[in-house]
Amino acid sequence: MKPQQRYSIFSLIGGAIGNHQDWKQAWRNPEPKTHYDVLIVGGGGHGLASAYYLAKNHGVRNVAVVEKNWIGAGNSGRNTAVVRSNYLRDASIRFFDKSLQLYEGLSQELNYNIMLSQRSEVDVLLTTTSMRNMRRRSLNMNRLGVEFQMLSAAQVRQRIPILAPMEQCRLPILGGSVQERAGIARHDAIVWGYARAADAYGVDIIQNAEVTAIRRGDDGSVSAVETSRGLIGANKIAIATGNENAAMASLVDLRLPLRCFNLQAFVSEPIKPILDVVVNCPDLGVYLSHSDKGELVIGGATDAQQISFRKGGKVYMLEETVAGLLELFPVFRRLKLLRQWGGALEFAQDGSPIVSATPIKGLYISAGWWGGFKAIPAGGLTFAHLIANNDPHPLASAYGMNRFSKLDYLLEGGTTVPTD
Amino acid sequence: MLLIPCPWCGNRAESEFRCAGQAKPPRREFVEKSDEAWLEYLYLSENRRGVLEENWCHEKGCGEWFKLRRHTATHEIVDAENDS
Amino acid sequence: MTYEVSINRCHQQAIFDIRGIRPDLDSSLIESGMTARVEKGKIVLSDELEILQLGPRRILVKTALENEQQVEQDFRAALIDTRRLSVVNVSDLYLGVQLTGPDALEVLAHAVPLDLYEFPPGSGTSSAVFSLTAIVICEAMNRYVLLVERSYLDYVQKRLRVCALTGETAKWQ
Amino acid sequence: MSKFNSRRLPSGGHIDRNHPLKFLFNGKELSGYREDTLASALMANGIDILSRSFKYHRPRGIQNRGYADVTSMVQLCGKNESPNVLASIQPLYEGLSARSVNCWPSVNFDIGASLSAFSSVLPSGFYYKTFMWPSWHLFEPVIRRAAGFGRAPAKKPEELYLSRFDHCDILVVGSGPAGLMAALCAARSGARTILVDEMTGPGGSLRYTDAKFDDRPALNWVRQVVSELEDSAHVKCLWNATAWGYQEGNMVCVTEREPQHLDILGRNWKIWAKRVILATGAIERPIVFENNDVPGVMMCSAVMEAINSHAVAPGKKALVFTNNGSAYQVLPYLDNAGIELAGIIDTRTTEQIHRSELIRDRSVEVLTQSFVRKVVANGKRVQSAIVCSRDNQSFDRKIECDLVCVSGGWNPGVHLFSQSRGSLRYEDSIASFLPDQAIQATHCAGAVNGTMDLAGCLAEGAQVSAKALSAIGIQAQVPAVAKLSDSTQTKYHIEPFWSSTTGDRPQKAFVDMAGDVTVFDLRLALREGFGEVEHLKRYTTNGMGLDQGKTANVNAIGIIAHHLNCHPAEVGTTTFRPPYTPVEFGAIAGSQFGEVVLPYRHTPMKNWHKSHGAVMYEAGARWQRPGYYLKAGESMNDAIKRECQAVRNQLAIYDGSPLGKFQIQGTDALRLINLVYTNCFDGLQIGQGRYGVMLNEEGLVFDDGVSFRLDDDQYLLSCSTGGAPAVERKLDKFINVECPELDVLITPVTSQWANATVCGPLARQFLQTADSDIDWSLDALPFMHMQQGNLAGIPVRVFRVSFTGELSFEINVPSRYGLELWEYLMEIGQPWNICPIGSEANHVLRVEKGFLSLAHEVDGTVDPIDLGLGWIVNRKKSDFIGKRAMEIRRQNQPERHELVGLLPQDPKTLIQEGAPIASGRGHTQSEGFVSACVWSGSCDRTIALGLLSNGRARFGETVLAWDCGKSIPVVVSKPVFYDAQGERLRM
Ligand SMILES: Cc1cc2nc3c(=O)[nH]c(=O)nc-3n(C[C@H](O)[C@H](O)[C@H](O)COP(=O)(O)OP(=O)(O)OC[C@H]3O[C@@H](n4cnc5c(N)ncnc54)[C@H](O)[C@@H]3O)c2cc1C
Ligand SMILES: NC(=O)c1ccc[n+]([C@@H]2O[C@H](COP(=O)([O-])OP(=O)(O)OC[C@H]3O[C@@H](n4cnc5c(N)ncnc54)[C@H](O)[C@@H]3O)[C@@H](O)[C@H]2O)c1
Ligand SMILES: Cc1cc2nc3c(=O)[nH]c(=O)nc-3n(C[C@H](O)[C@H](O)[C@H](O)COP(=O)(O)O)c2cc1C
Ligand SMILES: [Zn+2]
Repeated sequence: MKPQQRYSIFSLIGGAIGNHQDWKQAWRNPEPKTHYDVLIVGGGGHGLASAYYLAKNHGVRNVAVVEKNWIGAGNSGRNTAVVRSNYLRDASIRFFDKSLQLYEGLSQELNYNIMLSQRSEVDVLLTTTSMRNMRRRSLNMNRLGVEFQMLSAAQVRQRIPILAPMEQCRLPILGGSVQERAGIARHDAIVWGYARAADAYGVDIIQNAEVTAIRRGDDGSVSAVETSRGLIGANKIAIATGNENAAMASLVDLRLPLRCFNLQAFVSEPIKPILDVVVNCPDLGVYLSHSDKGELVIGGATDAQQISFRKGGKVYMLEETVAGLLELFPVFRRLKLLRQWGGALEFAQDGSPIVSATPIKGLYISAGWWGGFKAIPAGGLTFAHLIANNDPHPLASAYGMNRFSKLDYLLEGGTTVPTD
Repeated sequence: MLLIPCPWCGNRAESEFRCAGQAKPPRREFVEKSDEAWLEYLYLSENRRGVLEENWCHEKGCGEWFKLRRHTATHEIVDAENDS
Repeated sequence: MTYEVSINRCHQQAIFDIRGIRPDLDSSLIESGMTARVEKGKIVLSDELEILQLGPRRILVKTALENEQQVEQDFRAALIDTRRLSVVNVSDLYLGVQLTGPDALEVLAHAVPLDLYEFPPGSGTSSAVFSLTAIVICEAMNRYVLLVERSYLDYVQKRLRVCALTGETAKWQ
Repeated sequence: MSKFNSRRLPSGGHIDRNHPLKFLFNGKELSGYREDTLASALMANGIDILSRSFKYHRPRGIQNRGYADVTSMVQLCGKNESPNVLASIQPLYEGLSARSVNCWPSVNFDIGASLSAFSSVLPSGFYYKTFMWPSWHLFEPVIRRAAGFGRAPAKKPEELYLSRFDHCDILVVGSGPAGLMAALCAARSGARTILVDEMTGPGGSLRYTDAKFDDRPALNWVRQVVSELEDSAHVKCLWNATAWGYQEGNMVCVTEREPQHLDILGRNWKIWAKRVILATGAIERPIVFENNDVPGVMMCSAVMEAINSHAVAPGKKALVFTNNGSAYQVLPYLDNAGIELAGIIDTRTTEQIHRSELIRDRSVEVLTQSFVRKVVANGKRVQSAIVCSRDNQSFDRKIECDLVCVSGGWNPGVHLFSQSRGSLRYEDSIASFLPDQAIQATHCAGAVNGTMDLAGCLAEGAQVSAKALSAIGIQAQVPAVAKLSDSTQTKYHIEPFWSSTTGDRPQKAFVDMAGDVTVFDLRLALREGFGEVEHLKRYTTNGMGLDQGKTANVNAIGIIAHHLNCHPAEVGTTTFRPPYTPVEFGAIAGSQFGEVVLPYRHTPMKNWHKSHGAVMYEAGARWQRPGYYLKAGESMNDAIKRECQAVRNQLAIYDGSPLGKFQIQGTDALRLINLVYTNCFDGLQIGQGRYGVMLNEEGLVFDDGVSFRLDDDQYLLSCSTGGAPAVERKLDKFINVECPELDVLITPVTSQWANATVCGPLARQFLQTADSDIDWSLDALPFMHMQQGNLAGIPVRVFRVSFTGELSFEINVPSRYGLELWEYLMEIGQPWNICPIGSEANHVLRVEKGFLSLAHEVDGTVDPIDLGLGWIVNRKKSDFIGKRAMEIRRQNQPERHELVGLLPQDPKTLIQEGAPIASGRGHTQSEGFVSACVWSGSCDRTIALGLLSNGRARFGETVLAWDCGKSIPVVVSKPVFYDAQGERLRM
């Protein structure tokens, strides 16, 4: 099935002639049915993509995505939209690069312009430690045929001419690294594009319905969810609730090594193009890109001190990130902050995600997506595969939840999540 | 930035403190337990909206350790107590 | 216009970091006759010593550098029998930077989150100075001393001078 | 008369006519007066168009007051270059230079405006529907260039920003009548009070109205109150200071722009208040109609300000269009400015209109139940308005005018209240949102609270302040409220009327001027299913522009409610987030800039190193340490080679001061050390030391170092430089939380000690020539032992520890003697050719020995057995940190990556650190990685270390390292290339 209405320049012109009166709803707003084959909890990117691939790849179309607010209200609607695949471990590289490949064809596939801008991400490196880390990543990625190169300090400056001059730096730029295929995409468009495409396959997107309980049948397998819009039955239930996964799992007494920390982001006032690449500086804890709309979109380090579910930010974290920003770009001192917000990021103990079946029959979970915007296509693809076949997709086989009891970690960040 | 009630110093800026995770019974109580219980001690901690009891230290101030009860969604502090 | 304040390094002093398990600290202080001389958050002068209780389990004693050895010996005699007390000579760990002048308080407010209006002369506490741990002492009206870890001294002093608008620009050499 | 100041009124206003100022706009020299804003000066000069709009490049001018006047944005040029500055808040100064934004080649003739021709294919969200084929990358650059307004400055400003803390009892935000009364009450009651206002001076709405208190201009009263406040020692007043973030902990961030008495660009105040009183007033909002963005359409309050404060007549013939009573206040101002009144268009019925004296005595025509359908412009400015009646929509009437004074009602400034997590409610009687339940210690007074009359604002300010004071136990001294002279105020009485157009056709009827969002766009989004207010915002970008919807959002909510046939309360607001108005990044960072952006740490020998050619490295935990010392004509590699040779063959010295150190004392000191290290420290003699590896509780290597026993119950534990802060925290938590039963005290003493490490085969002979009472002989001071004594009159502790594999003496002295010791050793070492070395040489030497480097081999996945340190893991010990986890992991993972030596087949090949080792077709099978690779002078070849799957069983095997497309054969060996027996370090 395809969307009833194709989007294109011609349809826009056509629309203009008719004063744009004929545009259809991007997705329906149906009443929940009493029963679905698969019910996905959470209308973020991962939930919606999973629904789409279930319908498209596995022919499972009696599917509902149940969302407590509006779709995209979670982290998918508040992230800095960086997509890249420069990871260290083999399993992560393969998974995230698949995701990037899917992104590359996504506008066409969904018939929705997700505005993927592969403008490259340049890491500006100021310490030998981060040089060493990035070099190791780059060498390992190249072995797997995924492009990610080291840069000299001069090459970094050439790509980012407005960087602080050498003599003004507290920490001089030692070099950098670049992934040419990395970039940004429009965060909302991913959510809306998958929603529209899933809807066209008949997937029901049910908003303003919070799942409050998971019911189980006599054999222990899942049977239904209780929501603020009533009871909805399902053969299989898939949890993809962004930063509420621990709470959802606890509804069926499942405890997972997940923790939520605050991450904030902010945008500057809109200005004319000044930065053509995504810049990331791990040593100063800041990264940024210049959006197509004109604002600089800036993110910082996670505040991994306190467990937090707030969507605001702590002012001392803002100060640190801004100080880092200005250290790289002193010319931005007079530029103004326009809006600041935050989100709760969910981390699993080893920093890698969980895409896993559970000890409860019919219950699946996709969790720990702290940097998971870039992972939405592959996350959806592999989660759908798992739900449909009850068998992990080869690309996500390292993400099973039973790895924790064996302490068989897939460590990405270099260390485990701080335990204090 | 919060003002945190240190049991010894009174209200002081959050930036002087360190939050060191969920309050759990002392380590020795788990040493003899099963692997499963040990792993739980190791990596499971409560991760929910609501009031959690945590270990906090007035790290840059008097150095005291105390338990703080804090709401994870509003960051509101319910109370702080020193158990020594 | 700039702030009216001068920011200078202090002469090194002898400093002892006394730590104890709480009841032990209290009782050994009693034994040594020092209890009467500690007061929470206040610098108490006693003979040659300036005594500052930083926390329930931590006391800092300062004195002129020339008394260093004498005081160290006295401490050993008075306190060391109780083994559950630790007296460490940290005279080289902390260096002082002093802010004096009518705007000292205003400049210091750029560095520490304390309510300096509730911090009269004679007060002392450990706090965050530009996010680093340091001991803040109000010696007199318009005079503050920060005891900072020696290795950070240049940094703290420089940054205070930037805040005091002494014309020092933040340029990296 | 020239056009110069053509609209300036001959008298009146608060401008200082004795101080004319020259300024530049788009390169043209103009003049104004002190106390003008850039906006008023431009208006006075007859300039209508300030900028071009975001999407359609429509000409825009002054519409509103202060921060709500988003269409007045310009680029400030010159020394203080700054983008998107609102002319309405920019004080005029001599030499100011500004340019229009978002236009080319000029604001009056803008090519981009031709985009309007295509506007029918550019409805909201159009970009989601097109530009997909063949690729977005083809279209993106064009879109990007069109987006954005001003330009980021090309140069960094030299002046500083500062950031500071403060505390107070009462913080009052807003210095209008309500805020001034609140502050006065707090001040008189002796409370520590801070009053802030974003405008350049106090008064709020009293600054532009002609209200009279006790028959004298209200501004006199304002001045009197403020001088009382400023004279009180416990009160601070900050002008030009925006409270932009209401944070948790009742902390409010306030940014003061260019504080007058200091030479800085701005200062951010982080103020903790026991109580916050928000007296932020209200913002006048427009009514939406076709072409409502054309220059000449202005809010009534903006017209009043222009006339009353700045003595500018913003037009010649005015039409008033309103849905509420406040608009009628503009009438006497128009009279004063000699502006002809073309008529009053009121959407309300005759009964609803309060016939105050303001209209009673006029001959002017009031068209009730009518609205402005659209205005017609002569390209650049309003020419006439098309007016029609609400009951008879076909009745159209054209009214000539060059100024339309609009009032769509007032939006209380609830931003900060909402940021503080307080809830809002929709109040029908004012057709807007009001503060409801406060969560933090917050109070509201005045227009922000929906109190729209001046007398009410004054009274409420004092009352609310009294309430706030009593909540913190301060007895309030409530000041008397001044008597208002004949109130020229009208009854607010609003009847909601949001928009003249339904948005069925793509008219240019703007809801959000900042983002060019029209009613049509909102309707389209609704049609496409984006009915949730947050979806609507994101799809249309309504409220996402420079003013964050200050004037747009409530209108948008009203329009949506109207079309969804529901109550605005059901639509709800989007989330208010900081900042209230844009804040300069510089102010947020404050003094964290340049050299002092991050703390740095120096050893006492820093200056010596620098003056001897040291290239300083960041060595972890912010320490600066020599990486190597360059001599004239040397390359870095030469220097490293020379330094290595000195250690291996002669005599070298390095500054080891930053190494982490902790003094541990207590009856359980040994127990603690036995718990934190994997090996057993029992039986250590006083003066003896032992190497240990520390794991985290996950069983993975965390740090390493040597601990010495100083006394019965006293140990000195050392750890890596970079790891020291983490080790300190770990130990502190461990003894206080995890094992509170331990009777032990820890004092971190890193900076207490400076350390000069003398190493090399000649080290002992050399030190024996020093003036010292230390017995340097092997018997007296064997490996892993220490001695105390004096050297050159300095008290020292000497430790026999070696990280280079060579005979080595770590000489520790109290830091005050560090430089003295160093210089002494250098002096007596001169005949010995003593060579100072840095961390690079240390790295080479440790690789030769296969010693562990946390930065290289330890990537958070290895345990000590992997590193060949199995001998250090005491399996008999019942417990140590990480033991349990290590065992569980090993049970599940028999095959692990193990530390090995690697010798490239070609002895000259250097492999990059981090290169993977792989086998299988296409190198897909990962087997480990090269952790370090150096040129070893001692071996006269390159050598490497690495972690290799099952490595220790594979000595002698050749494996392939993958380095940038080349696969490099390397031979696996034991991870030690020099003095395998360790004889030299034990000498
Ligand atoms: C500030 C910030 C910046 C980020 N930057 C990046 C980046 O640059 N690149 C990147 O790759 N990643 C980034 N991330 C991470 C990324 O946003 C997330 O990993 C990703 O969006 C997760 O998608 P999701 O679908 O799992 O979760 P979400 O998008 O959070 O979706 C979960 C949904 O579940 C709903 N829900 C929760 N509980 C219930 C319930 N009981 N019943 C029904 N529905 C429920 C929620 O309302 C929500 O809509 C960032 C995150 C933040 C906060
Ligand atoms: N007649 C009417 O219908 C009507 C309608 C609305 C307002 N008013 C009049 O407006 C006045 C309201 O008095 P008031 O004291 O409540 O408000 P005000 O508008 O007089 O003063 C508010 C002040 O707060 C400042 N401010 C707002 N937000 C700020 C922030 N975040 N940081 C710093 N400063 C900030 C504003 O710049 C302004 O100076 C009364 O005189 C009232 O009569 C009348
Ligand atoms: C990539 C990106 C760009 C954004 N650009 C803007 C912007 O230009 N203007 C704006 O007001 N908000 C912008 N936002 C922030 C959103 O308005 C909003 O704050 C964020 O999505 C979080 O939602 P919330 O504030 O409603 O909780 C942007 C957000 C993202 C993720
Ligand atoms: Zn305290």
